[in-house]
Amino acid sequence: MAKIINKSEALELFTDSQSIMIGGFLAVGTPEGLIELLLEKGVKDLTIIGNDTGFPDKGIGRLVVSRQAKKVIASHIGTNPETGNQMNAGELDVELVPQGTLAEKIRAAGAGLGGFYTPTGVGTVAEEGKEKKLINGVEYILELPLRADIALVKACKVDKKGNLVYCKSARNFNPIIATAADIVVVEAEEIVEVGEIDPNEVMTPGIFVNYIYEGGQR
Amino acid sequence: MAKIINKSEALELFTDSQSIMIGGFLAVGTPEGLIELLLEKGVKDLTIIGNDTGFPDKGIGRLVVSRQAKKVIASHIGTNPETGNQMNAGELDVELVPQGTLAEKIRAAGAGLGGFYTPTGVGTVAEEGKEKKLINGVEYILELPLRADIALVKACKVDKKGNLVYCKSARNFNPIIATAADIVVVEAEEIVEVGEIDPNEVMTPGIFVNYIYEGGQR
Amino acid sequence: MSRELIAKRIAKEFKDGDVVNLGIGMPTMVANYIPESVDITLQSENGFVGLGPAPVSGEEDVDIVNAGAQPVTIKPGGAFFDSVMSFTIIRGGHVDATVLGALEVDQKGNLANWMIPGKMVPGMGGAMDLVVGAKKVIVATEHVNKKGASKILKECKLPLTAKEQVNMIVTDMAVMEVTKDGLVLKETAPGITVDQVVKATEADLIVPDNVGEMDVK
Amino acid sequence: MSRELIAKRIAKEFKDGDVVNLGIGMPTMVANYIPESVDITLQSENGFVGLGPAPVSGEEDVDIVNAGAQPVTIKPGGAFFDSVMSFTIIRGGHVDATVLGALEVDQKGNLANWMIPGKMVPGMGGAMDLVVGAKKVIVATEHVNKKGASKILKECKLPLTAKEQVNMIVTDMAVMEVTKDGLVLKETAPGITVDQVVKATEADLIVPDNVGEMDVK
Repeated sequence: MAKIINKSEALELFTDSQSIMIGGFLAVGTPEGLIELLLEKGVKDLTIIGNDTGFPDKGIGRLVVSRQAKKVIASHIGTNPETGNQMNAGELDVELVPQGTLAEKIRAAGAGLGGFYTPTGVGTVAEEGKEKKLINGVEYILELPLRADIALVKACKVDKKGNLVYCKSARNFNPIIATAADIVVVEAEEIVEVGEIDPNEVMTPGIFVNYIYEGGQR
Repeated sequence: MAKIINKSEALELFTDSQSIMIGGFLAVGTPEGLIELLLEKGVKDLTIIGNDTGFPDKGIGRLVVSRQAKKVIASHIGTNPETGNQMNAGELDVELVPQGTLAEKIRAAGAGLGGFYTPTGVGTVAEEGKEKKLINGVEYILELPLRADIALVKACKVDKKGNLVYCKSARNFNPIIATAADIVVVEAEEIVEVGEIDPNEVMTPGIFVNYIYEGGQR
Repeated sequence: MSRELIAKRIAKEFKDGDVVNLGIGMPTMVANYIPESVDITLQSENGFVGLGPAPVSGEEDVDIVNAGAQPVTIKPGGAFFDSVMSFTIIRGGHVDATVLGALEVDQKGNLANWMIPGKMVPGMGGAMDLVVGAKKVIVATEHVNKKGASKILKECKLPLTAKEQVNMIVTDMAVMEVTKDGLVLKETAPGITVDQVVKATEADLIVPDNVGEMDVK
Repeated sequence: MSRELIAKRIAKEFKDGDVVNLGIGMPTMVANYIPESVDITLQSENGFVGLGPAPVSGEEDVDIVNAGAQPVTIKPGGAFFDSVMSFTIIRGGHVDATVLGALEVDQKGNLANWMIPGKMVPGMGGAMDLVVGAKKVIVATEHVNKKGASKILKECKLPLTAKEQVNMIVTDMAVMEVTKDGLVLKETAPGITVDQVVKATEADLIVPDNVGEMDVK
């Protein structure tokens, strides 16, 4: 059941060496308020999982610049030169995953699946070290589920039971990571009363959400 | 691009021996208008894929009673005694699939995946004839994607581009089958103009829909 | 009466905030006895959370039914979704407990509740996913069948719903827990002795020194 | 100028109703030249269909951007969705055509466009899924690189984006099609001869008797 927490309670959730999934696509739909808290607490050696590393001053990229990550799992790092620099200097471990595969790996974890076969990446470096299988004449790669200790989700609206509505293209990875972490924290532009979101329009049911960070409103 | 069709155009879509996915859960969210057309045209030897076989007088069950199916793939047939009778008499081939596996198999087809590993059914008859795999110490069954020639979808609202909104518990398998068939036909309670459905509230994007059957309104 | 007793006892198993899926039949009755102090969320595998009681006559909504196609309601704060999301919730470990009936259940935690070969083949529906996916699997069943034979067996003979997934068995005679060591008798029903339970049970029962009485108030 | 020419030619490849994903950069320009008589739907892998042109200054919505984080608009009849649905559309064969840039492309239809080892590793983003999933893969590229070397090779040397998935290559000099028999020269750009194309191409080019002229009106 979702619990509304303030800044000091939210700070308690972060520890060194956590694996953290963060929503957003090039910083659109990224919970910047929660990233602020991570910066403030200064936890180290994080494994950060997200679509990309945003920009040096926006989104996930800020945690790269602050050198709080020891590893990044993402599909794209090109918009944040700092990620590439740290990677080339051997200071940051970067695992690049095709975007659709990344989304599907996280979904598989959330859905209790052991893995799935995708045609994406066959014949490329993305297949290295992975099992392959021929199914009905087509070659596929076995991809395994990807979970995290904590997921930081950005919604545009949350009710006090944790039901979420995302807005426009800020939805992206947010509903997916909300299913695949031990602790799910939401930052929303608006916190509304139970009953204000039509059950038919909920995008992430509140049962997935552990905490609503009250510092997230626009 | 979705095209609105009348009864005679819709009748043209059906042929003997088709595999047909039909939305609904115990006849809730089942496109009864399209089932009427199947009954009227009398196409035979169908493979029908759906959550269940409804009731003798409601939902998918009517196509079992009319003996138009040679095979049914479903998770449950208990509410329609006729299905069991025909199965026991060797007149109907029934493949029972766990409900979550059925949904996931259809989704895998729609998402271009080669298959997935599920823990559901391990140690039961559901694993018979299937590959198993130990992943991180847990045993899983390999399940393959399931597609159909045609999907019959029930929505509560459709716009003229085919964007769909489902209502309440009538959603069930409808959005899933809409991704996994060569031809997708929708029957909706209401056909509205383009722009009347908020892009943020669309549940199935219109690009999945081929035809909107105009005889479906309540 | 014995069905009520089972439902009442199971209703005490949940804690505030739990997400619970109740099977069709006797398990559904459990909802009637949840203590007011405990706020649980009921999941319905046909596609929603926040299942509420049956509507008053005349207020049924044909699009709001439970997994048995019975008209129900949805509580404020509930949410509808499709079957893929429903089983993401179920298989993905987001359901804290499920309550299901049994044709047979055994001391290893095996459950058979979906078919009797040659007789009754309704299909597994969502049961195989629920039993594998829910964190806690509670079986609600009469202790013996209509012929007086134990339904709590050393080993299930009917086709299984899932292998070694049951955690707890609640009957009209007893509460039992499946442990690594075997099936442990935890509680007996009011007026039922340990001996009576042992005699009515085919499974090997581990009987600790202290066996409690089922709380069925 | 050559970029415009490529974009104009590719814009003629679509038919009414097509779902198309345009990569960042030159491929994005294709949208500007779609004939008015052809109604296509643009898909954006960050989560919507119905991508419209850039908004007028001052009307940007921070939550409506394309896959390159540029402000865009959504057309009436469009729809937003999450990344799983986005790649269900892409990987599941629901995109009719995709247009992508190339570092290298070869006569077997191999494409390399996501990294130069030791130099530039932006990541593959959604490209690997797009190239595998789209029904038709069109590569938009200059025919030769800045050093004058052919980008249309016998065999790609850089890490691949996908193996044997490219169907068509449109450059500032030519239109080529990847077939079972090899790479076929279909059209030359206005003012460019077949010989010039052959000389500028490292790949083995099959030259049919009739090579058309690129329609770039």
